[in-house]
Amino acid sequence: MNPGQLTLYLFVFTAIISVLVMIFTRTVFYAALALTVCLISMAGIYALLYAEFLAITQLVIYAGGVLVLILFGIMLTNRISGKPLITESHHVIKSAIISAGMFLILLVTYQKTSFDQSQSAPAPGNHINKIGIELMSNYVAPFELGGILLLVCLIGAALMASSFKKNDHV
Amino acid sequence: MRHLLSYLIFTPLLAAVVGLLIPATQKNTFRVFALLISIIQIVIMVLIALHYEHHDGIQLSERLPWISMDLGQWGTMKAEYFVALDGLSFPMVALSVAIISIAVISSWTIEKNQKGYFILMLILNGAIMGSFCALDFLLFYVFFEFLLLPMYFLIGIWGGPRREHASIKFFLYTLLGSILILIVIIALYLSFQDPTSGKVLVHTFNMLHMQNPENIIPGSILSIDSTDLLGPYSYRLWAFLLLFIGFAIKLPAVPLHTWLPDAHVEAPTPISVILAALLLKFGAYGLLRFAYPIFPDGAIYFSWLVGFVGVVSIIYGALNALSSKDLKRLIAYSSVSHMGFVLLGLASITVEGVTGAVYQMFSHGIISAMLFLITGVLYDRTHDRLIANYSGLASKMKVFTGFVLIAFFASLGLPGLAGFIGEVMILFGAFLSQKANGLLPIWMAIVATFGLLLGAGYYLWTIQRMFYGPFSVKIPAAEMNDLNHREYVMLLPLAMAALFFGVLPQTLLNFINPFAQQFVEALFKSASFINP
Amino acid sequence: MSDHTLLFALGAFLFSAGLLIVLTKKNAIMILLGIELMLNASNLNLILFNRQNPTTYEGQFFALFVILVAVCEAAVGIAIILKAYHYFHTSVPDQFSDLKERN
Amino acid sequence: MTETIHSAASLWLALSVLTIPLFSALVCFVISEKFAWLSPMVSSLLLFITFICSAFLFFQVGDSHALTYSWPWFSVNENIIRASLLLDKHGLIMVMVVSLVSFLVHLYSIGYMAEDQALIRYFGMLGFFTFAMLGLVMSSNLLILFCFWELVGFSSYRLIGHWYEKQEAAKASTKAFLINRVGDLGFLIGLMILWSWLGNLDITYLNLETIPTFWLTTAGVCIFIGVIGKSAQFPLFHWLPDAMEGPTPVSALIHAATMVAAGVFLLIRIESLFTENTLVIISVTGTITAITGAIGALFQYDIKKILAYSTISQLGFMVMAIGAGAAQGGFLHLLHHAFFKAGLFLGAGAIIHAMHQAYHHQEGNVDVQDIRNLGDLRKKIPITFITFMICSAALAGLPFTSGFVSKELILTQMNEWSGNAFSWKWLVILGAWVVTLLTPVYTFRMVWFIFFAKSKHNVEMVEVPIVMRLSMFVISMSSLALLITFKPFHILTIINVLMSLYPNTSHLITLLSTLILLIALVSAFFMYKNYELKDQNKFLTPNLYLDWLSDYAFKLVLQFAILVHWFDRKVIDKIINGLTYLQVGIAHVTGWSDRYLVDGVVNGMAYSAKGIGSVTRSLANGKIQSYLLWAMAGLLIFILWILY
Repeated sequence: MNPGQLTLYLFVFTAIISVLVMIFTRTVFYAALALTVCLISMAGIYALLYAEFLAITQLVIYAGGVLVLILFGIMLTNRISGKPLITESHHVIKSAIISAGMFLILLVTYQKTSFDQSQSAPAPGNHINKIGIELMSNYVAPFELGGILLLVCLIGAALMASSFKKNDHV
Repeated sequence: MRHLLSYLIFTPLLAAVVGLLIPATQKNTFRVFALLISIIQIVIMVLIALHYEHHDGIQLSERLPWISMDLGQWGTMKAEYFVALDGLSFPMVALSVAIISIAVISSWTIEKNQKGYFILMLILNGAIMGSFCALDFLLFYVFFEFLLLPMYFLIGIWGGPRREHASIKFFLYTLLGSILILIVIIALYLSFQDPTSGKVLVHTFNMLHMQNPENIIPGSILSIDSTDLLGPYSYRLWAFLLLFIGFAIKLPAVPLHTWLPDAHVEAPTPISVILAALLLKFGAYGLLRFAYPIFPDGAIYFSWLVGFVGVVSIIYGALNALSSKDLKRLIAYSSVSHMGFVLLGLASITVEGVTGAVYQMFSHGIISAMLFLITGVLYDRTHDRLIANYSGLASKMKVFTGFVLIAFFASLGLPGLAGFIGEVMILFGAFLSQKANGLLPIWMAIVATFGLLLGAGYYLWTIQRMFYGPFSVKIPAAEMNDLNHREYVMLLPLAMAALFFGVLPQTLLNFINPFAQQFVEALFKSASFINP
Repeated sequence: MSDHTLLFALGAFLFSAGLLIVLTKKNAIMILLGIELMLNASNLNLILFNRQNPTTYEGQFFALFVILVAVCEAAVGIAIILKAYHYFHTSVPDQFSDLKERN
Repeated sequence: MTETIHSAASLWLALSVLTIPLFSALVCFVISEKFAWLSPMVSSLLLFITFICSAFLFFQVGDSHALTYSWPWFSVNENIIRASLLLDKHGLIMVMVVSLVSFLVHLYSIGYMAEDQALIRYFGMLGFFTFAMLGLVMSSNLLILFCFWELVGFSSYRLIGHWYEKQEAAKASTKAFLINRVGDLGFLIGLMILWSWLGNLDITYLNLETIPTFWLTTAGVCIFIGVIGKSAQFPLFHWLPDAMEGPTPVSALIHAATMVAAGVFLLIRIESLFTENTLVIISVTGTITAITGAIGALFQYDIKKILAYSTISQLGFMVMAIGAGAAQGGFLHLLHHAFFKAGLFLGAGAIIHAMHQAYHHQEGNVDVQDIRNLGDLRKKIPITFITFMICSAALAGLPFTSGFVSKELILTQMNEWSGNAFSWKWLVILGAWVVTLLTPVYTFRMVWFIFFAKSKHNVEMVEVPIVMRLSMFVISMSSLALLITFKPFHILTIINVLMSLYPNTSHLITLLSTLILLIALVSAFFMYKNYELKDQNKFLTPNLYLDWLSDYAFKLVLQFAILVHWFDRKVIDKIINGLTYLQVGIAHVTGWSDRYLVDGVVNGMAYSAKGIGSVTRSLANGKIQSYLLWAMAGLLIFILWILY
C-alpha cells in the first residue's frame, strides 16, 4: 500500500461519509456543506486519476461556484422564518429499494464488463497542456457552444431571479 | 379531373383555414359553411365514382415528391404524396363523405363555441379523407395522427359530464397504438428500398413497393432470410404482431377495447357517429392495407390468433352489450362485436372472408351511424340514456320506432338489410378456411354464429324493454315528440342505404370483389416467395 | 479488489445515493443537490473510462462538458426555486400544485 | 317458340305473384293515417289478384316439368349467387295454398280487426309476410331461401307483437324470434358446410357426390335444426303456444297454415340432401314432437293454445312422415293441414270475436278464450259451428275429410317403410298410431266444451260479420275430401296433380285407423260427457319444462353477461390502464421538467394542471416525485429486462 493508494482510500472514505451525511441529515444547509466536502474529495480522486485539469475545474466551479450559489439559495429561501431550513422525506422505503436496485445493477454490470487493465498507466507528461490544445482545436465547437450556453444561463437566471418586484402579485 | 382526390382531401382543410377568418360572433354561419363543404365533397365524390373503373389496380393516383433527404452512407429517405383509390378505399371514402355530411347535419344543435367545433370538424374531415386515400405509409401515418387531435378536442370539449376522462383515455390508447405502428414504420423504412432508383439505396414508404417482398434490403432487420430471433419469434413476426396490436386498439378488439364505451358514452352524438362509423374502420383498414400485404408470413402464422381475437370480440362484445344498462354503451359494445366479425373474416384469408370483412366495414359504418343517431334523438329529448327509464316508446314515436327497427334489425343481421351480407360472407369464409387453406379451425365460425344469436338477444330485449309495453318515461318534463324534419333527413338516407345495400349488394361488391381476389392471391404469392 | 473496481463502486454508490435523495427529499434544493451528486458520479465514471484509453482525452472532455451543463442547470434551477419560493412561499414542489388548486 | 312464350308468361305470372303482396305492403306503409281505412280493402283486393295469378301460374305450368329462372344477385370469389325461382309441382301447390289462405285471412281480418288502431301496420306486415312466404316457397337458392326464411320470422315477430302494449305480447314476440334464431343458426351452419364443399347453394345444381357422407349428414342435421326452430319441433316448440298472443287471423295464417309449415316444405325441397342417419333423427324428432304436442293439447283450456299444441303435434306428424319415407303423404298432409287448421283458427277467432262483442256491454272481465267460460254455442252461432265442425273432423281424421286421406297415405307409406322385421322403426310407427288415437280425443274435448257442454254464462250472441263468415266457409269447404277426391272433376288440372299424389292406400290400414278413430271418439264421449273442467293441470303442459329450461338458459346467459361486464369494467379496464401507466409515468416526467424548466412556474402550473385533468390526478395523486419514482422503477425493470 503506497502513499498514493492511501490517499485515494482516504478520499473515497471522505466522499462516502459526506454522502451518508447528505442522506441522513434533515437540515439543508448541512447537506450542502456535506456535498461540498464530497465534491472536494472527488476532486482529489480526479487528481489521483491523472485528470488534474478536471480536478481543478471541479474545485473552482463546483466547490467554489455552484455550492456558493446553492448556499445563497438556501439562505434566500430561508430569510423569512430565520430558522434552519428543514426538509422532510417521503417514499423512503420504495425509493431505498429502487436506489439499492440501481446500485446493484450498476455493480453487477461493472463486474460483468471486462475492462482492459493493461493500458491503465497513462503516459507521464503535461496533460493540462494537451487538453488546452485539444480544446482549442478538435473540441472548439462544443467549447464555443458551451460558452453560449453559459451566457444564456447567466442572463436567464439573472432575469428570473431579479424580476421579483414586477411580478409581485401574491 | 386528374386531381379529384386532392380536391377531396384539401377542400375541407382549406375551408378550415378560411373558417378561421370568419369572426366567431357569426354563429350560425359555420354550420352552413360546413354543410356547404360537405355538399361540395359529395359532388366531387360523384365525379370520382363516374371516373372509377372496376378493376383490381389503383386508380386516380397522384404522386408528388414530398420528402427526399440524402443521408449519405445511409442512403436516401424518400416519402411521397401518393394518393389513389382501389376497391378497398373507394367504399371507405364514399362512406366517409356520406357519414360526415350526416354528422354535420346532426351537429346543427351544437351551441357551445360553434366556430371551434366546425373548424375541428373540417380538419377531421380532411384528415379522414387523407388517411383513406394515402398509399404512402408515412403519409397515412401523418394524416392518421392528424385526425386524432381534433377528435380528442371534440370529445374533450363538447362531450358529456365525464368527457375529460373519456378523451384522455381515448387519446392515450390510440397514441399507444400509434407508437407501436410507428416502431414498425421505422423498421420498414430501414428494410425496404425503392426498386426504381437503380443502384442508389433509396428507402421508401411507398405501399406498392412494400407489398413486394423482393424490395426488402438483404440483411436488414426485416429481411426474409434473417434468422435472428427476439424471444420466440423472428423480427418479421414481431413487426406483424406490433402492427396487429396497434390496429387492434383502433378496431377495437378485446381486450384493448375499453376506451370505446367510455369515449362513446361521453362523446356528443355527431362525434359518436364519426367515431363508430369511420374511426373504427381504420383498425381494419390498416390491417388490410398495411399489416397483411407487407407481412403475409406473419398474417399466415398468426391467423389463428387474429381469428381467435375476432371470435372472442364477437362473443365478448355481445355479452357486454347484453348486460349494458346504458343504450349508448350497448351500441358501443355491439360495435366491438361487429368489428370482431371483420377480424374473423380477415383472419380466414379467403376471398369470401375478405370480401365479407370489407362489406361488413361498410355496412357497419351505415348501421352504427344510424344507431348512434337514434340514441342522439332520445338523448336530445330527455338527456338520459338508461334503458330502464323508457317503456312503450313505440306508441308515442311511431316513425322513430320504424327507424329503430330498421337499424336494430340491420345490425342483428336480418337478410335484406346491409348487415346480413357481410356477416354471412365472413362466416362462409371462416368456415371455408380450414378446407381452403387450413388456417382457421371450424369451431371459430360456429362459435361466431352465436354472436348473431346474442345480437338478436340484446337488440330484441332492448326493443321489448324500451319500445314495447305501456308508455312511460321516468324523466320528468320530457316531451316525447316524434322525429322532426332534421332528424328525419339524417335517418332516412341511412335507412335507405341499409336497405339498398342489403337488397342489391352487387353494387358495392363490384368494387370489392376485384380487390379481395387480388388481395388473397397476392398475399399467398408473396408468402410463398418468403417461405418457399 | 483493485482500485478501479473500488472507484467504480464508488461511482455506483454516489449515483444511487443521488437518486435516493432526488426521490425522497421534499425540498427542491435537496433535489438539486441530489442531481449534482448524480452528475458527479457520472463524471467519475467518465474519467475512469478515459483511463482505458489514456492517449486521448475523450472521457475528460465529456466530464468537462457535463460540469458545464451542470453549472447552467444549477444556476437556472436555483433561480426557478427562488422564483417559486417567492410565489408560493415554500420550496417544497408538492405544495406548489396544492396551492395552485386554491387559486 | 310456343315454349318460350309459355315460359315468359309464367315468369311474369310468377313475378307478379311475388311482387303484388310486397306492393300491397308498400301501399299500406305509404298510405296516410287519414286513409287508413282503405288499407284493408286495397290489400285484400291485391291479395285476391295474387291468388288469381297463382292459380293461372299453376295451370300454366301444371304437371309439366319444373321451370327455373335465375338472375345473378351477387358474386363472390367468382361464384355467383343467383336469385332464382324454381317453379315445380310442390312449389306451385304451396304457392296456391299460401296465396289462398293469405287472401282469406286478409278478408277475414277486415271484420276481425275493424276496430284496431294500427290497421296500416297490421295489413302492411301481413302483405310483407305473404311476400316473404311466397319467396321462400319459390326460391331455389338455399341462401335466398334462408333470407326469406328469416324474413318470415321477422314478420311473424312483428305480428305476434302487434299489440305490443301488452307485456305478454311483447315477450312472446321476442321469444318467438329468438328461438327461431337458434334454429336459424343451425340452418346457417348447414349452409356454411354446403358452401365450403360445393361453392354453390342452388338446390337444382347441388352436386352431392363431391361431399363426404359425414359432412352431408352434418349439413342435413344442421338444416334440420333450422326446421326444428321454424316448424316448432321438439325441443324448440315452446314459442308457438306463446305466439298465440298475436291477433287470431295471424295465428291462422302464420302459426298454423304457412310459416310453421315452411320447415316441412323445406324438408321436402331438399330431400335429396338427407342421408340415412339424418332421416333417423328427423323421424325420431317428429315422433317425439307429435306425441308431446298431442298430450299438451289434451290439457289446455285456452282455445288458441289447444290449437297451437295441436299444430305442434300435426307438424311433428308430418316431419315424422318425411323422416319415415312418407314424404308424399307428409306433403299432402301439409296442404290439408294448412286449410283445416287455418279454418279452426278462424273459427276460434270468430268465437272470440263474437264473445267479445257479447261481453262488451257487460261488467266484469271474462277470459273469452277459456273453454271453461264457453259452452252451448252451437245454436247461438250456427255458421261458425258448422265450419268449425268440418275443420275439426278433418283434424280428427274422420272419413270423407281431407285429413283422413292424408293420414291414411302416411300410415300406409310408413307401414311399407318399416318392413316386417322388428326394429326401432316400429317404435316410430307406434308413435304414429298413438297420435292418430290422441288427435280425435283432444279434438272431441275441444268441440264438446265449446259447442255442446252447458254454459256457465248466458249471453246474447250475434254471428260475426259476413266477410268473416265467407272466408271461414270457403276454407272449411276445402277441407272436405269430396271436393278433392270427387272423380268427375278430373278434368281440372289441379285435381289431376293432386290425384297423382294419391297412391292406393291399404284397406287394412284404413280399417284399422277407422276403428281406432271410433274407439277414440266413443271413449272421449264417455270421458267428457259429465266431466267438470277443473283448474289447469300445469304439470302436463310440455311448455312448462321447455319454458323453464329456456328461461333458465336466458338467465344463465344474462348472469354470465353481467359477470363479463363486471370483468370488463373492473379487470380488463384496470389492466389496460396499468399498461398505459408506464406511458403516463413517462409523460409525467416530461410534464415535470416542463413545469420546472420550460414553461416557468407561474404560467406553467395553470396550463398543465388544466391539461392533465382530474383523471390523471387521481391516477397518480399529483406528486411529482412519485411519478419519478414509478418512472425509475419502470426504468430499472426495463434495464433488467434488456440486460438479462
